[in-house]
Amino acid sequence: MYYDIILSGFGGQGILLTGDLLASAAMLEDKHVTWMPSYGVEMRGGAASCTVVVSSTRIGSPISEKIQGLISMSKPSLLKYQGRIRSGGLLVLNTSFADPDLVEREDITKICLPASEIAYQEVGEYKMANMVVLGAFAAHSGVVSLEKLEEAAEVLLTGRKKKLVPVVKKALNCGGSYKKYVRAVQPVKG
Amino acid sequence: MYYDIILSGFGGQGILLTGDLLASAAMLEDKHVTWMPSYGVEMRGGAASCTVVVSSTRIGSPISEKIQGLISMSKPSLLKYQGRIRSGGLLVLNTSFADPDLVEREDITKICLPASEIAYQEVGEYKMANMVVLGAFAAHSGVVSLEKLEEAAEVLLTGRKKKLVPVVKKALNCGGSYKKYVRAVQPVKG
Amino acid sequence: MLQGCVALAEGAIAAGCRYYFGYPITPQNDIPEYLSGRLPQVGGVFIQAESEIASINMLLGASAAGARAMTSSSGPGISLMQEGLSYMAGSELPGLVVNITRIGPGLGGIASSQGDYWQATRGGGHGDYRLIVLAPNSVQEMYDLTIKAFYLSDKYRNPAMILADAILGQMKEPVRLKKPPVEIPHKPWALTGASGRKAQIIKSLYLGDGEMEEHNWHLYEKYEQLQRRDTLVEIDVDDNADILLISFGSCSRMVQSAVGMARSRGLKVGFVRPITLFPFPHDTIRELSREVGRVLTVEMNTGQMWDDVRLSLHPGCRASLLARPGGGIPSPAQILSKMEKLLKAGDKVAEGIC
Amino acid sequence: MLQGCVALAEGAIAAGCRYYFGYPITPQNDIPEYLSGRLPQVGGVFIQAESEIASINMLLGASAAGARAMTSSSGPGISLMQEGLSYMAGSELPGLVVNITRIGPGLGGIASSQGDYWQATRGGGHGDYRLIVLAPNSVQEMYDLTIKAFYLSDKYRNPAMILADAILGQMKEPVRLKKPPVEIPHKPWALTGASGRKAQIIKSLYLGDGEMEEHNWHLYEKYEQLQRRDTLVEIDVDDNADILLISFGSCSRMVQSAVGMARSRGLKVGFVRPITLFPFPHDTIRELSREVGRVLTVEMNTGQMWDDVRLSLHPGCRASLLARPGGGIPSPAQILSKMEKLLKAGDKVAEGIC
Amino acid sequence: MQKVFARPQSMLETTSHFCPGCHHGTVHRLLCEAIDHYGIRENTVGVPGVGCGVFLYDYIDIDVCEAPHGRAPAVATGMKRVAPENFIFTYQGDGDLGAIGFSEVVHTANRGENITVIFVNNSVYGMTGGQMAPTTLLGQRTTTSPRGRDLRNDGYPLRMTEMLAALEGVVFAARVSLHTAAHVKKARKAVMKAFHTQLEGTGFSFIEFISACPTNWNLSSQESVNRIEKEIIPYYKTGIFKEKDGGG
Amino acid sequence: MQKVFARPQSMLETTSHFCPGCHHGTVHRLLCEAIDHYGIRENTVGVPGVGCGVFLYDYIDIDVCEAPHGRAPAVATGMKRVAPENFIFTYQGDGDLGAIGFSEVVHTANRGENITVIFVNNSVYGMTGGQMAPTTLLGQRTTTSPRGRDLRNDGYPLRMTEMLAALEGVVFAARVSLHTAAHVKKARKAVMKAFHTQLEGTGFSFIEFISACPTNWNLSSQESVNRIEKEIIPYYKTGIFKEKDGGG
Amino acid sequence: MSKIVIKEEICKGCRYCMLACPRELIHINEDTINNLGYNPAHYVENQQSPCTGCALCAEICPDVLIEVYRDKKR
Amino acid sequence: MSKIVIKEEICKGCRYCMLACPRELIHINEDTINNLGYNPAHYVENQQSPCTGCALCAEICPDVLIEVYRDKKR
Ligand SMILES: Cc1ncc(C[n+]2csc(CCOP(=O)(O)OP(=O)(O)O)c2C)c(N)n1
Ligand SMILES: Cc1ncc(C[n+]2csc(CCOP(=O)(O)OP(=O)(O)O)c2C)c(N)n1
Ligand code: SF4
Ligand code: SF4
Ligand code: SF4
Ligand code: SF4
Ligand code: SF4
Ligand code: SF4
Ligand SMILES: [Mg+2]
Ligand SMILES: [Mg+2]
Repeated sequence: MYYDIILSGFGGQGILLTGDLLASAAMLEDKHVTWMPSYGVEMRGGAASCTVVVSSTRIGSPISEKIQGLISMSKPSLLKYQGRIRSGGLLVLNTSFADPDLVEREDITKICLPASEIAYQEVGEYKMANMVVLGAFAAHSGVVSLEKLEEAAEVLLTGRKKKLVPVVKKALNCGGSYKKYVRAVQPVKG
Repeated sequence: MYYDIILSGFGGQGILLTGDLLASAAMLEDKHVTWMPSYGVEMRGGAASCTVVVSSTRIGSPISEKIQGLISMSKPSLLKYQGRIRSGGLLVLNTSFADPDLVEREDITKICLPASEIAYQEVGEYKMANMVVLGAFAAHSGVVSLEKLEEAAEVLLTGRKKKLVPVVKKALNCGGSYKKYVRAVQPVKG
Repeated sequence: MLQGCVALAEGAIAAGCRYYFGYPITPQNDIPEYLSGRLPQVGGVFIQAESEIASINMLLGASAAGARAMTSSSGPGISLMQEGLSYMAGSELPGLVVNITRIGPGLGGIASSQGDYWQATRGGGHGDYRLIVLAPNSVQEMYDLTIKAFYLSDKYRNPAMILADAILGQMKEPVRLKKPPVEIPHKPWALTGASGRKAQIIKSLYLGDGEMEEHNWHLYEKYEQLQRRDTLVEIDVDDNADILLISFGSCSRMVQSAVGMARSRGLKVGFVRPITLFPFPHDTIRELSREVGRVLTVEMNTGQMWDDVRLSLHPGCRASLLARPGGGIPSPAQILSKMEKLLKAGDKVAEGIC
Repeated sequence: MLQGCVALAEGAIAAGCRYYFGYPITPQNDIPEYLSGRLPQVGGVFIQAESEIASINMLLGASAAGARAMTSSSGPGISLMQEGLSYMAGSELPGLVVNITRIGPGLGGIASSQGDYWQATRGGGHGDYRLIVLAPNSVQEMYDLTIKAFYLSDKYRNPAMILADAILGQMKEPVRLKKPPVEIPHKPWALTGASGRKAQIIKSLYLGDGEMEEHNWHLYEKYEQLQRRDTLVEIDVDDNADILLISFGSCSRMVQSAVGMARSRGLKVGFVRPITLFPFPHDTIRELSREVGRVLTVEMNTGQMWDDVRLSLHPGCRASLLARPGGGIPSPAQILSKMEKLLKAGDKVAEGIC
Repeated sequence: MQKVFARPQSMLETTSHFCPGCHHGTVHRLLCEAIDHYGIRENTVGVPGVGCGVFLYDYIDIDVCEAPHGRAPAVATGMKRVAPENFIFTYQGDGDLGAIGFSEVVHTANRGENITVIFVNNSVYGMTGGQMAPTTLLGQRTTTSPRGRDLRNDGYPLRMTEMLAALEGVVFAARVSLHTAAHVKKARKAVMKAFHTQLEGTGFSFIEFISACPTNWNLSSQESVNRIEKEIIPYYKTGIFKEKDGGG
Repeated sequence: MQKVFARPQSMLETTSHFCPGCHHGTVHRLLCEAIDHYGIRENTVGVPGVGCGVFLYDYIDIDVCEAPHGRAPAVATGMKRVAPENFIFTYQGDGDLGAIGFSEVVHTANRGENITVIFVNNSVYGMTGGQMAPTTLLGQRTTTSPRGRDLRNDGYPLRMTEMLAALEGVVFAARVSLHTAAHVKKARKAVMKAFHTQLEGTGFSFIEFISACPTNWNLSSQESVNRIEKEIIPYYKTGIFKEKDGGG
Repeated sequence: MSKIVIKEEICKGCRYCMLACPRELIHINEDTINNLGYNPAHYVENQQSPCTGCALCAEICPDVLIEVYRDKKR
Repeated sequence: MSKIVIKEEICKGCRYCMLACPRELIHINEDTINNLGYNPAHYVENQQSPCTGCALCAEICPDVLIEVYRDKKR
């Protein structure tokens, strides 16, 4: 198998960590993985994104022109990356920060959910929106299992961050049951 | 014609100027010329030397392994350069600073004269030894004429140095009549 | 899973390096940031120098004292180190310099680029010298080749450089940390104080007649030895391959993807990756280019390794270049399509023939 | 009769250069020493900078303001200028940098050497750029090529370098000063204050998507143009020559002596001297090497121009190298004997065949 | 109603790339005000060093020349010597001026070059992500001093204004802050004086701006303002340190 | 009869390359005396910069590492951090330390590196043939200031000892002269103190030696001595400028 | 009555103006996110304690987003 | 009586010792040129005004060429 995905949003939304978690979980499933952040002169404040590639064989390029999946947590990132999703690919959109009407693609599967609100309601933390979205992505795509994501969270979140593990797990699982919340899961048309 | 010569001695003896005068005079005779000083980390105080090449055709290398002429004004310079004179070549030695017994070469023409004393006696200036030696070289070798050397002196010595011109001319001519003073003109043996 | 810069830093520590001197510059700040925390934990010293010039000269001093030490920087900072690098090579001092490149020339940008190939391999400083240049293409190699670089640098008493870029520095991949037993060779030439032996000098200026020429030939001989003994190259060539792709560093990852795509379409292709850029694997490439007969070099610059490839090629071999400078990244699809075009053209089209 | 350094300084003044910024280093001190007296006489400015880094950046500033300006240095100092040179090339700023070389690497010595060939022609700084490099071989050319260097530098908006050595800098020869009419081109890009026009920027960092790649190809295109239009070379080849000698700078003087000696012995020889080292006269050498079939390159380093010669040679041409680094000077006799050995060996001995 | 405060004319209408609460914007504005005040927009050239202030040209409507990191004073020297009639200022951060470019600024000051140096001291390397700067306070945690700046390993925070004021060639030197409106007003006066100095041809003028980098300080705006008041100004005293004839 | 004055043990028996009347030789001797006094020949490393003093290794029987021009303090920093138990000094001229290496010496001093910097100020670039140095006096003619150093073009002579003494990291800083036997004796005391400072591990120590370069001054020895007394010392005052605890 | 106008679309929500206003007329709107991704500052007229046009808010705004209109009568 | 010994062969004739000696016991020998090319300094005993062994000459010699022997009796 081979799967490439971009995770994107504003700085401060935990985008890079989300990608890290995804890659780490895939690694625990004995996959080859790469995690590649994009960054620039405007690292501060501005946009944040990373590309994760998961594959059962050795990975060449860690970046991709066309991607199978996109997680988007902001309006600018949606506008910037939606065009790169392959036909038939998957978009997971946090509608708390981007109006689903902005999605122009008709040939992809769309999961649009107000992840920030969900996170706030379910685990009491707006900031866990990234985990909600990741859970939804995992559940829908099957690229990694929710169990491995939980395992990876335990590995990654250590020290002062250790106390976040339960919250993270909860948020992931909320995402896993995304269908409960989803404004729209729009499968590929035509 | 093609002639290469090294002029050498201590710093402060006017070696570089002497070479300059020789080259300038040759230039006035429409020859191709090059003047190349040797210099080093130890420019100060220590040794001074330059190579002058005079030729009727375009000059390639401005330095020479083997030379036709050597003017030496110090013991170290004599020891350093005498081995580079071609068989049949010419050495003009200022014996005021180097014992003629130190000359090891038998296959060259040697003009050994106490140029400093001569300069002092004839023009009142020890420092004119270089011009005495140059005059002797010119007269013997015929590479340039004494007249052109005088002309070159007028061209080169300007500004504050202009007043030296008559002394220089006198010293050159003293050198020109080197046979008067010479301890030994030893032509090539065997 | 580690970031490339962190893997490199851990490689340095595994190699026994305990001294880091450097000045911030993107995209390599993860190295000093990581080491500023890590080195004191292992009894090492981290100094943020006031400039790259101070950095390279602190490295020179630490190396002269016999330690394994390093600095890291990017384009503009590496340019400022050229005098120091020339001195280190001239004084035969080992030491590691990491260049996580930027786009050049000038201030440039921090995207990935391979535009410092010439500077690294031809000696950007003055005089007849070379750096030992290693070009990783994975996070694992960021670790492994750092250890190797210290080893070669000490072996030949010559500074070594890791040449990588933002992709390799920023990317995370799984890494196996090997913790090899640290064997830092004895350095009798180090300046430790003239106790129980004659006073020693580390210098690059020899004043005796002919000494500098001799010294230059001595250095040259070391470089020839490197060439003979320590050239590293990755080779992955199909039997009866129709085309040979040559690429190094991050760019070679895109080429590897393209090779995979080509093979899945049934093409027979070869792939060669110089791991040491100096010494360059001239012989390997000469041999393979003779066998395969057609070469495509892919670089993220305007064609710098292209010089070395052309100096290696077997006469008559058809050679083409796909170059993308200034942060442009040749995608696997672009590489594949170039490959296919060349194969289709057969003997007719002769782009960049050498 | 003028000294090489003085002729060069007079060439700069003849070219309309009125600004000199530099830091002392042997063997080029005659340039600043002379200009410190001369420039104020013609209304110019002489600043002894606190370092070579300050020098190159003062030059950058003066050039950005639209003036013809210069600096000069030698090996270690030129190495320190690499960042600034990369910025100038990236910002498309003209300006003259003179390198009267020393022996390297490191502190080295001040005797004649050509060990900075790679640094000059491959860009010792970071990124994909080139300097325009001119290599005089006489005092007259120290004057003439300085004027030419300013011309080309302005024409292409790229820094130019005069690469010479102690022999050329220290030697005196007769010189004809041509006092050409100074034509400094109009520089609408210069920063003179945004009066009557939009504000202008001089920079090397472009942030827009793909802009840096475009900028790099733009620079590349200039270098290709230089190659096509402004390559300079001296050719002196006998009909049916049996061997072609290639050499530049001071070393070519020794080769010229050797060629004279060979001819007086009745040999048929050719001589090619690249005057521009970048752009290198690849085509001329390819053509002549095809005709003559045997080449001997003579350099005062371990064989740096040798790369460019081999990249030019006609396939099958036999090529040898006579290299003397570290202040060693190949004497005319040594060159002649090497030539004779090669000719005697005929097709049998194949040293350094390419 | 009268518009009593608006964007200066020479300041371009655009959104800056600076982080929220970053004082670079305030410094830009003060420069624009002085440019407008003296009517010199058309013969001013700005020379930014490398740091968060490098994009000067995006914000001020004047000719701009990018300088290599730390070398702006040398670049400005070359420019000013060619065109003494132009107004030339450099714009440099504390890494740019206090670390890599230390020698250039001191020697330029010592030569008494008739230029103005604008120095933004935010006690970190902002652009590169918050590393220790020469001006970082003792104990301050940064990405390269994770245990806090330690005088034994890292030395002391450099006081650039004091060092420069001690040089003969310097005509005007001041340190100002921007964390309250009152301080901004004092800063404006200092900028006017520095500009005046150069316009009179008197010599080298220098202003250090204490500035916040909330992003790399990891502080909120309120905390940043407090830090400036309670920690920074006690070490980096504000005031005019040198004012020779002609300086205002 | 007792031998009361002889060549120090650690000083090699050889003729120096220095010009007649050059004070580099005197500085070398004082260093050797201190090395012998403290018995540290076997754990001392000297780091000469580039200048007439570069051949240190020909004259002092210790380990020596050549540093690039101006960079000796950085080289010494690297060495000292690796081997804090060794005695490390740099040996630098006024071009080396005051011009190209200005930043390195100031930042090394500011870090309080526990090394000793020996600074030979002869107000010209000796080795390269007498060009203007940062320390050249106003009006002084050199090969690159043929009309005399002009403050408007060339700036002011830098007083390094005063600048460095102002830094926190500096523990000992003195300026001494060598033109009379009495001054040489004072210089010896300063050298001993500076060495002591480092041996105690207290921090950065610095000595500036006013020295003659008769060759490039174009002066006789008598004239050189007079110049030091009448022109140089009035501008470059001798004395101990800083002496913290542990400095002697 | 004096007043100010804030360019809220490009405000970065740094709060400096809010901290500076002696009349507490500026608030950060936590419910709104502008296109830059920030909660912008918002000016709220207050008849009891009206804006004085003192311009302290404008002086402190690092992004120069505040225009101040002063009532001539004062 | 105290005395000094000068290594005249490698003296550079800088005259510092001559200028330093309070008893004027050191002279520059203008007639001799040593191998380095200099007129060396020369110590001349003087019974009337003998050397005191004060070592001022040695202290000032930049080439460290003077050894001083002091008479124990003094
Ligand atoms: C030669 C060189 N070294 C390092 C850098 C990387 N760099 C860019 S900006 C900067 C420092 C920024 O800090 P500062 O000058 O304090 O400005 P700020 O961003 O804080 O305003 C550095 C180190 C560079 N561009 N060039
Ligand atoms: C990078 C570099 N620039 C310039 C030089 C040339 N150089 C050698 S010594 C020297 C200065 C010597 O002056 P100073 O430091 O005062 O020492 P002195 O000889 O007067 O004792 C210079 C500029 C060099 N070796 N390296
Ligand atoms: S990083 Fe700091 S200095 Fe840079 S823009 Fe942000 S707040 Fe300002
Ligand atoms: S040139 Fe000056 S500093 Fe150098 S050795 Fe001679 S007198 Fe001493
Ligand atoms: S002008 Fe003064 S009163 Fe009005 S909003 Fe601004 S700070 Fe408040
Ligand atoms: S000061 Fe300016 S940027 Fe900050 S919150 Fe107020 S209006 Fe917005
Ligand atoms: S020891 Fe004193 S008295 Fe004796 S020669 Fe020397 S200076 Fe003169
Ligand atoms: S001081 Fe020394 S070198 Fe000078 S003249 Fe006296 S003995 Fe000779
Ligand atoms: Mg800063
Ligand atoms: Mg000096």
